[in-house]
Amino acid sequence: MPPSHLSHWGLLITGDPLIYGADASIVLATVAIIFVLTKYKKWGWLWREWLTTVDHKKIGIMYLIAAVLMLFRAGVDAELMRTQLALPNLHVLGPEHYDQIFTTHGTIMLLFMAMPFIFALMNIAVPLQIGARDVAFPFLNAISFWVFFFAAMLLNISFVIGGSPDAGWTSYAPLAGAGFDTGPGENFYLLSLQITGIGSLATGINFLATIFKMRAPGMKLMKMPLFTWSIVATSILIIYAFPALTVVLTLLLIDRIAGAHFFTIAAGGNPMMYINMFWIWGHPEVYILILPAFGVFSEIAATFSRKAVFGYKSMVFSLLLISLISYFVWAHHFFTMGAGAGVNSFFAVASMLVGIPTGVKIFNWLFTMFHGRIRIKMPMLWMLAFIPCFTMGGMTGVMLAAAPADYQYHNSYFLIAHFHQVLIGGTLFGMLAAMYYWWPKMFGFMLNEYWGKWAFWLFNIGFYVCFEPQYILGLMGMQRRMYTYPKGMGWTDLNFISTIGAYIMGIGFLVLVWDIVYSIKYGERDLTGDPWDGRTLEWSLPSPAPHYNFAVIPTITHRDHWWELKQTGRQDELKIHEQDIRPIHMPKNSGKPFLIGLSFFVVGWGFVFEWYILAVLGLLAIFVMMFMRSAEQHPDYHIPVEEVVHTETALGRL
Amino acid sequence: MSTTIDHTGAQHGHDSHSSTGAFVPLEYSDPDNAIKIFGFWLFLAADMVLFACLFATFIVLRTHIANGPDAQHLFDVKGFIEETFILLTSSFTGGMATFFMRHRRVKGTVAWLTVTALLGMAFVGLEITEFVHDVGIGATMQTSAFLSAFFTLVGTHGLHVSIGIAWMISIIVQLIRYGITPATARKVFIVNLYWHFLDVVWVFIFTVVYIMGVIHA
Amino acid sequence: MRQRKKAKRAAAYLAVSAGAALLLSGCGSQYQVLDPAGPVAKTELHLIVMSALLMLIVIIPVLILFFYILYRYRDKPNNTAPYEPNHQDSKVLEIVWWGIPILIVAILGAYTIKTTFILTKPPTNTTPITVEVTSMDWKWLFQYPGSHIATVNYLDVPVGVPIQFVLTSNAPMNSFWVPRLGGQEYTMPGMAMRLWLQASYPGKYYGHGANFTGRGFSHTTFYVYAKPMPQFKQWVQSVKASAKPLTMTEYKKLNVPGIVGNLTFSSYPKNVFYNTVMNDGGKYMSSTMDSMMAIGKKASTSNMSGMPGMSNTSGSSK
Amino acid sequence: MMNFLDDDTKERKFHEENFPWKGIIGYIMSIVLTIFAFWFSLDHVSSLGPTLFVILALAVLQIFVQMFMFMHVTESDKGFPWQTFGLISGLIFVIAIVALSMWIMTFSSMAS
Ligand code: HEA
Ligand code: HEA
Ligand code: CUA
Ligand SMILES: [Cu+2]
Repeated sequence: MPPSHLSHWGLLITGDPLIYGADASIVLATVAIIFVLTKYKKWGWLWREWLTTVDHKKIGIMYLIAAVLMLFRAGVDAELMRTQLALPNLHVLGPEHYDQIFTTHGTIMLLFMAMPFIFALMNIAVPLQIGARDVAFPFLNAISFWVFFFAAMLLNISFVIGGSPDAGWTSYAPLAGAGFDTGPGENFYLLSLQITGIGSLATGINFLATIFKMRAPGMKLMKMPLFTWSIVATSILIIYAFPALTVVLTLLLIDRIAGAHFFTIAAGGNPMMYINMFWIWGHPEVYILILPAFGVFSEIAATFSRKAVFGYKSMVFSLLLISLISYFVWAHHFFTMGAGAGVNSFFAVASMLVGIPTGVKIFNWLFTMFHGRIRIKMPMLWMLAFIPCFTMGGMTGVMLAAAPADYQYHNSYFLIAHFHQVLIGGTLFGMLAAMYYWWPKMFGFMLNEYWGKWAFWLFNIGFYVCFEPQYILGLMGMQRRMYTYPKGMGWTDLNFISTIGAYIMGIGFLVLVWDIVYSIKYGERDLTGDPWDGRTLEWSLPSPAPHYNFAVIPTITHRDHWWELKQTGRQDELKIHEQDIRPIHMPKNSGKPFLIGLSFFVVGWGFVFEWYILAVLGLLAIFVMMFMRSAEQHPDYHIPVEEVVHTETALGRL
Repeated sequence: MSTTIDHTGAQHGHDSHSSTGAFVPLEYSDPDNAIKIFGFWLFLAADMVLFACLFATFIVLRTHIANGPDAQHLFDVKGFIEETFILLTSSFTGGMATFFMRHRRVKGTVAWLTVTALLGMAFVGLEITEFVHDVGIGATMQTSAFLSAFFTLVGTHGLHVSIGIAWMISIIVQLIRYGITPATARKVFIVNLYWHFLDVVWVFIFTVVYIMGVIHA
Repeated sequence: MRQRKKAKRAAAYLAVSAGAALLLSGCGSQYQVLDPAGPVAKTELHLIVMSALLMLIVIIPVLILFFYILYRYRDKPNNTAPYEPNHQDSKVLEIVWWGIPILIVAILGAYTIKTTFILTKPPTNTTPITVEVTSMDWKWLFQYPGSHIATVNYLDVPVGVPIQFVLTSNAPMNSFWVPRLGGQEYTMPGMAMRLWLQASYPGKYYGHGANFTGRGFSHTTFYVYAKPMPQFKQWVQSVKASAKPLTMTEYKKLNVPGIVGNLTFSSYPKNVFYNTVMNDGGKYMSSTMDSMMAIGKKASTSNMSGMPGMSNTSGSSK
Repeated sequence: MMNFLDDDTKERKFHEENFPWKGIIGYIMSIVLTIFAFWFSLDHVSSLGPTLFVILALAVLQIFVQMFMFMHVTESDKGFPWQTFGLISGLIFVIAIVALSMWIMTFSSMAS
């Protein structure tokens, strides 16, 4: 019989302690930030050094901070879900809330946690690795960041104003169409994804242009570090996948606010086309999330085994092969749509094929360690945890790819377990490994190993406790996206265990945050610029690198150039001589990217609540700023030789 | 271009463009420019996928006419033939603008760009007329899935063309003010890349949407 | 050293016994997917087991290699293992780890394709019965075109007879899943999808919507009662005799989003299933037309062939 | 293949034209192809299947006309003109999207 809470339909978001809590914490945090900035007179600093920066390293740091904050936000969602599911028939969350929370959990984790985390690493490492002074389009890079940032704000604010989206991160029509989902919640999803998608696309273009056109002399493609190669593959996927997201979101938005019939049930609309097009983007998207992690692991495995990467060429080839094949597998997300045995067979086999190049990478990493000398520092520890975890997750992926078997796993907790195992064991472990690895390069000090290990073990053990039981739950017939479940299905024990695991992970995350806080205070300084005995160019620079990166652009002769020089005692080749220094051409800071991001927020807001005048004003503001930018005659300046000399002398490099 | 300056985007070969004495077009003369042109090509690749998705949607929905008109009854053959020749011609005039730009002839460049923009306006005008007519007979986006897809695909192309026109005008203004410099040369080149690309998209629109629409319902 | 070995042995013992316990208890009916009650689920379980074994062939060596390398090549002061910082290529090894996975994928792929095609056909040759399934917000309507009765949130089926489910939705898409009988298939508005299932033993089987449909989704449970043919026929007779009919008004009431218990009806409005499919876009889907026709032709006891519009639309598919 | 990947230091030559031959030829070609497509389809020269094939082939030819005659697709300041790689891979994906979507959406129903 209908539980009472199913009878009311309003989208009022009052009367709920959760929301009040969120309201209060938002207000408190805002007040606190304003207070601190004012008290210490930091507004000017904030604007000059951060909000207007076009420096890839600072943009990277801002992405990183945003990603960690979003990990927390979506992690709290996860803890809430697991609390609700700990026991049968609980009512910590009603269905309305639960639906909103798994939607925001999935959406934020993928688009506002994992993506910015990846962009953080790209920004921080790629220009340094290829010997460039910045990315190809620094101004555009800043726009990408602010567009992402304000899109994230737009989605997060929905929790307290207007209501969160509640149709899943996949947001299938017609459930998410105007016919079944009224109110602004779903609009928040559509607009925030649309806006951040624009930023992601620009980032993909930016980095591909950077890598193809701005490498230091001598760095042929086959001499590039593997992380940079992984960003080539990722950028290609971004460029070809994100337009599909743009289209599918636009069409659904047109359906919702203009009454068109792309995906409605009426007037010939075809909801299956939504599913199809969503996954044209959605599947490549999950490889966009994993490939940078693969790149990171290649760097770390080599560095901490003191050995060149095994099978460099086949590492490169497999990256490119994965991005190619990943475009031909999307229908494996809807094998059960019944598109025909031929279709299912094609996409099943294509999906399995991805396992081959991925496996090659796994074996190459193992053989990078083979005959090496493995130092287990924090980055390596995360790398080591990745191998078994991701391999298992990939294996269950291949099991899902067997189409008729998927009829039994689809939308069950088996699937939930698969994708958390690859997303956490692959992407998140990779991002955390990279954070530990490049942290000294970003900030000039190391993260503490003692607390790092605690965070690591808690997070890892928590992971297995949380997600392995979910495979079995799936085989026991438990579906995803149920806000509660009945007694007597045999699901109780495993759910309870899973919840305990989630809590352990939560504690692990808190320890990780503590590690950062502790290290800011007590962290060991990195004075050499090369704390890990690194192999690639970024480690030849001081930590943190000066804002122009390289006073003199080096000429590259080897793969792992820096390691090679160290091995042969030729570090001096990278030493800077005063007579080589020239004025350096750099882009100026600009407030426009921030304002453009803000305008996008206004546009988004206007569409969410269908206040079109506001939306049009926002769009106009964007066009005006773009036009002003195009008319700007001197968006850049030169750093005079004296200043470079001065900086380099202070760093002790002259 | 001073060779004593290290450019952000110019670590390699920044002073080599004239070393062999070979012809290098102005828009490529500065390495930063070459990067921007490459970046724009990448944007076009992405835009291509965007249109592919719209085409796929249209093809899937083209027979879903609900209670509205079908393609055969809606499309005006004469109208889209006109539109086609106007746009093809504008692609040619855009190409001429690039040619004159490469010969550093400001007046010619401006003139050809102006003709191109005018042809573009004529195209958009015809398209708006067509849409207004359709809406007048009750064939709107809300009528059927077929019409939703039709207006969105063709409208997206039209929007691209309109943005191209505004962009061209701003470049014409800059050409008049600053003459042909590496920066304006690059802008002329890029806007024409965009323009030719839209021409290709239109070729597919008239083939897949219009011709296929009128030859079989 | 010795201590560590002991600990390892203990761990190994634990792992093995845990695995064994799982496998043994895995035959309990709680592990629904692993405990098939019909030929379709059995075929799928075969593929599942086969794929799991193939994956084990890979994962075990990977894990062994991983722990061995980690142990052997640690950076310890007096580690005697060889150290070759430039050991970075091996044709033979590369061929091995491109080759073996290709082989495994070939085997699994072939088996997958075979199974995919097998499952499009009825599991056995016995004359099938047809059940038309409509997912609504948030309930399941089952219609028996053969006997013209209808049920909500539960259904009875005969044992040993293939059942042709014809699936549609007149609300957001859902997915029809009875794990012990076989895998799921989406129920979509404007579509008539077909799914073959069959129960081998009498019993009560859990079924649930598997695709999220909004607030009431967690309550889209239904049960399948499989009984021997005579009892099934008896049940049909008693429904026909004692239940009330499903009127159009009643049907519209069912359509209102909400949750209801089990319901039984002795008849239902003519063509309501067909009209639901067609009005929601089915008229554009040539395959839907085909499958509606096929139901008319194949299902022995169907009343579909007499439907208005069937004969003149079926030819238009291209 | 690996050599081709590494060919990014060689200076490329651009072709300088004194008369816009390419543009004019390109324009004529595009007009001719279009007229041919209109005539072939609108005058019902052939039956439906071949017509579709012919007009699609003509449209593909038009891509090449624009690419080579107007867009200078092979030009690059140095090394390999990577945009051609971008366009070719893009075309693969475009064809994949359109063709596979059509295949999926025709729903050759699962059961028989
Ligand atoms: C980082 C993200 C990530 C990654 C890397 C993967 C990797 C893979 N995924 Fe996963 N997947 C997701 C994220 C990811 N997935 C998400 C988020 C969903 C669900 C979305 C939703 O519905 O909400 C999903 C869903 C999903 C489905 C849909 C299931 C369903 O909805 O019913 C399928 C089906 O085929 C699938 C398959 C695969 C395969 C074959 C791989 C392969 O790439 C794995 C390759 C790796 C290996 C195979 C291991 C290493 C290989 C060897 C050691 C060599 C030997 C290998 C062989 C012999 C094969 N995934
Ligand atoms: C990178 C992506 C990513 C990551 C890292 C995670 C991390 C986690 N996920 Fe998530 N998940 C998804 C992506 C991800 N997930 C996606 C895409 C979906 C599908 C959504 C959909 O269906 O639409 C999903 C769905 C999903 C479900 C299924 C919901 C359902 O279908 O009903 C569950 C249930 O257990 C779950 C759990 C968890 C847990 C416990 C974590 C843990 O790893 C989280 C660890 C915790 C933290 C990092 C923060 C810790 C916070 C605190 C310490 C604060 C303490 C506060 C309290 C205890 C209240 N996730
Ligand atoms: Cu499902 Cu058409
Ligand atoms: Cu996928």
